[in-house]
Amino acid sequence: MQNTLNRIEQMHDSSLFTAAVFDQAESERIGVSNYSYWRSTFRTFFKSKLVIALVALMAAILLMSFLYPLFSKVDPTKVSTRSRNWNLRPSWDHLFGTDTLGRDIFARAWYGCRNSFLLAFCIALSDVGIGMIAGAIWGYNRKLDPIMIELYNIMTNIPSTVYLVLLAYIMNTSYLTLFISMASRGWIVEARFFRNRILSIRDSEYNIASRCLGTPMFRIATRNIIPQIISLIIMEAALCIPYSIGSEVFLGFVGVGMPVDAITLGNMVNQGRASFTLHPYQMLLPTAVLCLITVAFYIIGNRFADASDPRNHL
Amino acid sequence: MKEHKGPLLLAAKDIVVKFNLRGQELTAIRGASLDVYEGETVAIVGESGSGKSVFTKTFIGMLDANGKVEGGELLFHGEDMTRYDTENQWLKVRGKKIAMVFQDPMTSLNPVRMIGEQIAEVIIWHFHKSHDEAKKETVELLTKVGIDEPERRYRQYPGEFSGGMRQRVVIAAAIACRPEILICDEPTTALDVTVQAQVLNLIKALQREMGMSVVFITHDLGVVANVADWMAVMYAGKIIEYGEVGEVFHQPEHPYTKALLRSLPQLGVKGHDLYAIQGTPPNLFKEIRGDAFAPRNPDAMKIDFLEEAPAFPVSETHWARTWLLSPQAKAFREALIKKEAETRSVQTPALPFDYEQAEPLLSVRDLSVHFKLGSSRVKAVDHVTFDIYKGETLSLVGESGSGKTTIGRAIMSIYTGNVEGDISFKGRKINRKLNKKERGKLHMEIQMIFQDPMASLNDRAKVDYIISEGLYNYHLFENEQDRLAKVEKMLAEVGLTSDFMTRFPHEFSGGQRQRIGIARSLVMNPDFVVADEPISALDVSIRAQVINLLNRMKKERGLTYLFIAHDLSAVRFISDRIAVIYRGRLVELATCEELFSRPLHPYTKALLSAAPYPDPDVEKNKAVLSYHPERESREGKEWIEAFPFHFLYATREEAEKYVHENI
Amino acid sequence: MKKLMRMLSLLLTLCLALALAAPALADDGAAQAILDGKEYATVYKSYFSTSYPSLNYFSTSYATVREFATNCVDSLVEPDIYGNYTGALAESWEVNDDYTVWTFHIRQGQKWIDYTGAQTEYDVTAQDFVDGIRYIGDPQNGAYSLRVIRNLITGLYDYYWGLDDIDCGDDTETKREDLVARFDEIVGVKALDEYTVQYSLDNGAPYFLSLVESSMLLLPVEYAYVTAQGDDFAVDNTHMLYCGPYYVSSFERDKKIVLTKNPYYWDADKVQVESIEYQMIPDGTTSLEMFIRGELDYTSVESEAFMSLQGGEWEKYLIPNEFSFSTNYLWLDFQGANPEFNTFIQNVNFRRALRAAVDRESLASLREPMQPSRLVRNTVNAEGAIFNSQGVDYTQIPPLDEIANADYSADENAARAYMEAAIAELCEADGTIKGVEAGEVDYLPVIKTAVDGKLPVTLIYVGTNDESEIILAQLFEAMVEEAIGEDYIDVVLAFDTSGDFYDTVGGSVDGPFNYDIYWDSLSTGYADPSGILTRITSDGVENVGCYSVPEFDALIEKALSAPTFDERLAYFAQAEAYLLDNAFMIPVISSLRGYHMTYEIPHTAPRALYGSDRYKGIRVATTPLTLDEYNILDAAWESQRNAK
Amino acid sequence: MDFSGKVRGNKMGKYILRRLLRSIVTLLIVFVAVFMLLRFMPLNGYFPQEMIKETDEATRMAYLRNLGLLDHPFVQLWRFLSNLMHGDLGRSITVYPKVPISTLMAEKIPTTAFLGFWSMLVGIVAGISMGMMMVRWKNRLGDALGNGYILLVRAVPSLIYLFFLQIWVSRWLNLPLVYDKDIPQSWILPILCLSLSSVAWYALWIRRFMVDEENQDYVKFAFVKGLSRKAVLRKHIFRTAVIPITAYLPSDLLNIVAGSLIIETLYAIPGTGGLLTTAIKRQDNNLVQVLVLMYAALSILGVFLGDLLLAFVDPRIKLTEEK
Repeated sequence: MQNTLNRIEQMHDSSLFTAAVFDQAESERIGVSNYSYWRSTFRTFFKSKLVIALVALMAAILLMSFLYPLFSKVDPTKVSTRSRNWNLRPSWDHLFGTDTLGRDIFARAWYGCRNSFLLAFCIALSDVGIGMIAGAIWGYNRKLDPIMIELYNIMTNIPSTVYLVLLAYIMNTSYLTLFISMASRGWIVEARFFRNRILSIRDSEYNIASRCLGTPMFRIATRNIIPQIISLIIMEAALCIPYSIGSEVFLGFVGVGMPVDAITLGNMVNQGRASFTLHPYQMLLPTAVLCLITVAFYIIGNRFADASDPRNHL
Repeated sequence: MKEHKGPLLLAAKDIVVKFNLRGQELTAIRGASLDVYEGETVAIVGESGSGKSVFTKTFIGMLDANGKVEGGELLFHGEDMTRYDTENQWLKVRGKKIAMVFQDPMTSLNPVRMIGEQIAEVIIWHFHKSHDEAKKETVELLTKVGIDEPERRYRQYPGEFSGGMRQRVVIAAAIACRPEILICDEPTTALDVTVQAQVLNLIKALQREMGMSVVFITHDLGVVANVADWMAVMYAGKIIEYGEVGEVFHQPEHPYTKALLRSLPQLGVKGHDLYAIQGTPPNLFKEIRGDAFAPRNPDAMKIDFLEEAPAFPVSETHWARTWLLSPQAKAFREALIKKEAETRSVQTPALPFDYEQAEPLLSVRDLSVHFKLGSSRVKAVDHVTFDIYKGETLSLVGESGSGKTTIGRAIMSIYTGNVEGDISFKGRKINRKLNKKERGKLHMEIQMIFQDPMASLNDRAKVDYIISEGLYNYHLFENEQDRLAKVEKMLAEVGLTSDFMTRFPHEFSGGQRQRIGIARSLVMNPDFVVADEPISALDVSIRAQVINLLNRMKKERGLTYLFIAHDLSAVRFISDRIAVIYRGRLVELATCEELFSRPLHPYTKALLSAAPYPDPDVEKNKAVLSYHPERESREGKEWIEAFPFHFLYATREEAEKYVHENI
Repeated sequence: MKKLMRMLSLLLTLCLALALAAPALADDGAAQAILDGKEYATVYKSYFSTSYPSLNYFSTSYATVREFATNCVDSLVEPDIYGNYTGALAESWEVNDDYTVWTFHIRQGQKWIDYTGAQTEYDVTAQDFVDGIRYIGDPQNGAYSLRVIRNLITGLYDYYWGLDDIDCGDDTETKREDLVARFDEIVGVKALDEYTVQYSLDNGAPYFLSLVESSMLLLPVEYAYVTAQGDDFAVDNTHMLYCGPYYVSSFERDKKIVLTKNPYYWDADKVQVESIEYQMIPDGTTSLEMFIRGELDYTSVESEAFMSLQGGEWEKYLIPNEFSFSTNYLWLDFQGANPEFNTFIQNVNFRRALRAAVDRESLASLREPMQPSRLVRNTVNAEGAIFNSQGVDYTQIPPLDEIANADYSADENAARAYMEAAIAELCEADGTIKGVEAGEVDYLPVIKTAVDGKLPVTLIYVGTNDESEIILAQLFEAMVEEAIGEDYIDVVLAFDTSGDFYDTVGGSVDGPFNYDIYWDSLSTGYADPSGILTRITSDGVENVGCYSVPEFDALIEKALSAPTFDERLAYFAQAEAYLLDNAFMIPVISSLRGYHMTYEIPHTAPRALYGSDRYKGIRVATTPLTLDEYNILDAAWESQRNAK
Repeated sequence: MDFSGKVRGNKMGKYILRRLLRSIVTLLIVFVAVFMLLRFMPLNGYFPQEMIKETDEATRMAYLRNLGLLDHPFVQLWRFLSNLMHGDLGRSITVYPKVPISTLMAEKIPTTAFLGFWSMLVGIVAGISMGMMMVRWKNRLGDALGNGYILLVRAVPSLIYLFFLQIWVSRWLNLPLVYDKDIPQSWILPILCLSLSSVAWYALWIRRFMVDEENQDYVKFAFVKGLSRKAVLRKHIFRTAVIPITAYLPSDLLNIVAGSLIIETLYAIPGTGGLLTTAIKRQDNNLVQVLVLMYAALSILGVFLGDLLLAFVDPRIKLTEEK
């Protein structure tokens, strides 16, 4: 032991054993952790190559489905009166072939994508938007609780088909009807989801602190609540898209979906189904596009959900 | 001088543990060593993030998935456990040879399985015994850890047990295989003081009976003083001082240990600042050069910043990693000791608050608060009456669930509809429907400081906004510049610089966050502040900072505090009067010194006796009182002034009895 | 012209078939050889595609139920395999000279049987036929498609509406029971004795037997039983009685129906197949797949599926469907709210332009891609349905033959030429339509759109929201705009999505008229043109477009009061020709759909032209029938029929 | 903490009673809303299209009047409710004219419930095993396969894969294309198809709950006790994770009578699947009423029973009720 001490003694200059200058700032310099919620979320999100590929693909499909109708000269509703132009197999002229009346399926697919996307976006927007607002009101008002829970139980437990059919039937088929019938149900699920989140935010200490400071409701919403749930909003909206596209297909099958002359992916699949044995491409190609979109958004939504959970920020 | 009781059981040598966190490497343990001898208790003391928990987790191979032991040896029965690479090897040690008890008994047990099963399964698993045998042993174990009616309790679920009882069950499960080492990871932190004392006694008794070694992890020096034979002080992933408990307490050598002991409020002098450790603990993402504590040590030497000190022996049973023990630092050290002695001797306690002249600021009359829980109504606060005088600090002390926080929140008008009774501030009733103006005025006059610095700041808002929130609400500034100036000034007052303004709360340490929280409340210039356990979530080294800050603010701004706490140590230092609350009722109210010197109510006595005191000599010989009233009855009880300004809630006979006992 | 070509091609095909079957024709034995070479099954497995409500044959609108009933409740007469009427429950019948009184002699000793096949206490008597009319005469029983019968049988109209007035509360003086009791004196149907029933008609009906064949409403019913059952009557097979060649022995709602041979049937020897099993198969592709797997004895093959089987092993089994008496036509709205169209539609040239613009073969190829010309039909009444006493097809009676054989779209420029003629009459030189101002057309709830009062003429086509209808409409739009030119006409498509097409668009003379053009069909229901033509006079119930054609009405009047059946048909032909020549309605194609595959031997069952298929005498092989076999058997049948 | 059994029973009884009352009120509201809604639909909806063409207005009115459909809605409501009290569900109007609805239900429910029950069983067994497999091999192949399956079933519209399954799998395994109650082979595909989504559902939630539980302290404590991963998974994580699932079992069980529209159409199953859809489309008020009442009652009862069951299997629930 003594030896080591001696050795150390020899090693150091005794001037080192005098008072050092104390730096207040240095002592406070914590370790600012490099953690940033959004940066970590996106890093985790984009860590997977699959997600990058899907996001790129979806961006491409989205872009294409909105640009194609603007720039293409092919009219997706152009009917041929000559039966020789009907039901053509895929070729260079018609990449996806033509349908029963000689309309170009490739063009229809893009128009269909655009319309289905628009519908799905609207539904996502309203579901999540209304759901969030309703959830907030629900979360903030205890008296509403029993009513809302009962409403939730009813709306989620009566088979959704019944509900959709009833509404779609009362109101005639159109984009608006489909939108209303789907949006009028979707919000309650979202509302409950957001209610639970908002409830925990409501009772959190920082929110109570804001109340103690007399912060008005509006600022509480914009400063305390929305920033906390924005990632949930994005995720729920992403997951809404496959759901609404799927519902569109189902309602088409039941016969209360879109007007049949509307070009949507759901309609294309349902129409193609009738001629599946003879012209499988008429169903398969739109189906492939549709599945690609639903699967991609499902994965993107779920991965984003994982990524936005701070527990996964490793 | 003290010898080890038995042979060396476990030797951890230069353990290095690294975590991969968000793509960055964090060195949680930077070469820590510890020896555990048979039949002894070694306590590891450190603040959160010091690595004490991670360190012990390596003993049973339970590091999180992103952590890895990167260096060192872990010798147990001659085997280096760091080389274990299969789960099966660990299964032979874990639970059987080395067992562990976690901090929170509420979550340590599977809520949907009978507690008996959860103990018996260990026995069945490790000793391949039949169910009946295991059950028999389990019942014995339950008896051993002090659970009545073990046969019946066997079939109950954790939900039917109180926290202390659950911790007993957890301990029973941990000792079911008669392990050689029991690691207790802050086993009493989540418990109330009175229960804590009982659980500590149980652990000590079991250790004695079974001859186990106990590794005790805690941040509470009082607990260390109570249980440990040996103590190791951990800082920034390293053990910086190790020794026999008495020696370390009486003659701490490392500046950190010293500072830690000095900063305890029990040792503070009323009316003066506590000795406070500056700054915040270091960031383990970066490489640390020299003594990790040096940046926070005002009396650091130059060498502390350059090179890490070796373990200098203080005695045979005590060493510390500080250059102060180096012969070359002899002069510096002596000067230091002299300086310390001087500062300590000049402090005389401040005069007690003068209640004869005091005018009440806030009056609470017959306050009751009830909550709906399922279909039943629970009274959290039950007819509570007290006044707070202008300029005083009234502390509200009680165990968790006693209703103390509820009172605070009721005063803040956080509840609606479930509050009965009157709360008046400056003579005006405030628990009624107020108009916007009145409410605004009230918000400016009454503010609250919250318990959890992590939860009480909105982590998606910048510090600038957080502090300005109140200013925005009532537009308390002339222009943007004025606002910034106000925020800057406030930050400076709580000891933070203005460049923190643009940062987010998660970039700060707990203590810094709590100071931001205080700044947020005080920027409104309130007259009255409800401080809801503002220090209980903070690390020991930080607490003094915050206590000093609160005291300074009180002095400078003439504030009045309602200080809510469960911990008597800080309360004594900070408060003028103390109100003890038990199950929603005030049971005793007196000035600070009066209460400590002459506690009347048995619950107060139990509370005082159970509070850990950071001195092994005191702690090891203390008797813990307990208060378990058979039946809470309010019949005949009233609010009695037993001594001047000393109130008591009891029947006349009881009061007489209590007073008699104290004379 | 085209019609001629078609006839020729048909003839050619026939010749080819005959040539193939030449050896058979030579000794008439080839057909017999095929029949002898087959093994025969005793079960016939068929399917139905829509779920049907109950088995009540009086009130059902479901073809499936009508088919069950036709085979389970015997009618007075039935067609033989050549389509000539022979006695069924009636052994014989006579009719007076002006065809207003028909008397039937009922076969004796027949009993009603129940669903187990056991005979009940109830005999089949003349009264049962009277009670059938009694049942449908009560509005509360909701008889389906009652109009023709109600307007034909003496007194039934008054009886029916008398009861309805009582039910509505319009007539509070008469008691319901009293009126019901007076049924026998009011209504012209009488049981002369236990086994003789007599129908008295308001107008002469030489076609009455075809009505007996096709209408469910002239079937008998055991009134005592019906009364006993109350609302439960015919809700399933256990709540009704049978007297036909089969009875419903098993009934799984929406799944399966089994008809079993009635052992007590008077003609039981002729019934070859022991039981007929129907399964419900809602999906079109499934029935085809099941036929191919041998799980069904019959499947219809729609055009798409037909194409997919081409070139495969199943190609040789595809047999073309024979005929359809239903005609698709375009209804024109003469009182619509669209001022542009309303101005033009009154003009015969415009109507002819539309008629010429529709390429019938293109439309037909949607249903029959191989031989679309088979479907083209220019007349309302179907060819092959009505014959005069000389055996001349009604559609070939002058002047109707000219229209029937015309090819309207032969001249590609015809449509535009007609349109230009119309424009010359109706428009100013700058293209403004005379007397029409810009405005809005309100066809809500379907569509609301603006018109500018200038060329192109806006034509609003309204269809149902059905997929095939939409395709049809889209093709229509393309054809019309192509043939007439987009500068002259603008077709706007609108689809009613309410599901109540006739309610929102207009299916009755009283309006609404929320369309300019829509697509509909009429069917020749019995062997007389009156079935359709009397309904589409200017004040006819089917004249939903509300045209006013006095010339046509006058000819119809003449036809109805014509002394002989041949003269009657001649007047009818004149009337129809007038209507169609002026294009007041535009027939387009027949409703015939595609092909079928089957195990059934052709022409073994009664040839039911107007009513449902009858299975009495049907023979089912154990192997599917090839087209070759079909052609040979068909030719043999043809020659035998001609021989008769 | 100790309550005598009597007190507990009493409290529980009160709680159940209150919940039941609330449920009945909700049921009534739903029912009346649907009832009134149906009354506002156009009258022609009561007839199929061809019938409208073939009959005149007066005939149709007479028919409707006879069925009591022209009476005031409240009269109809009262009539329905009073009949209901006598156990008379009424008769179908348009879909199955005059067929007693009770007969209809007695015919259709057994078929649907039979298939539904088996598919539920398959769903639970396969779903839970799959979920456990996924947790056991978390982030490895088993997990990836399971996730892929869940992804496909949940993201791809069911109509699409059900259609392909029917066409291809039936050909591949040589199974009958349509359901027949006498041919057991024909049950396989419908049951399989019916269970596809519930397998995914159970697997997903079991996995999610188990992964959530994995981070709980008690699981760490179980590991610290020295139990192997397999034992911890089985004895601790699964036991806890399966509890929230049980709350859905009654709903699931009751909903087996609801059937699936798509699958029943594809396989020609004479069940209840498409019944409500058809009834709504055809405005068969009586049938819709009964069905809506039934579904609403089932769903509310399901949630209610789910809560009760949960309280029964989860020792945590009772306590929060009593504290």
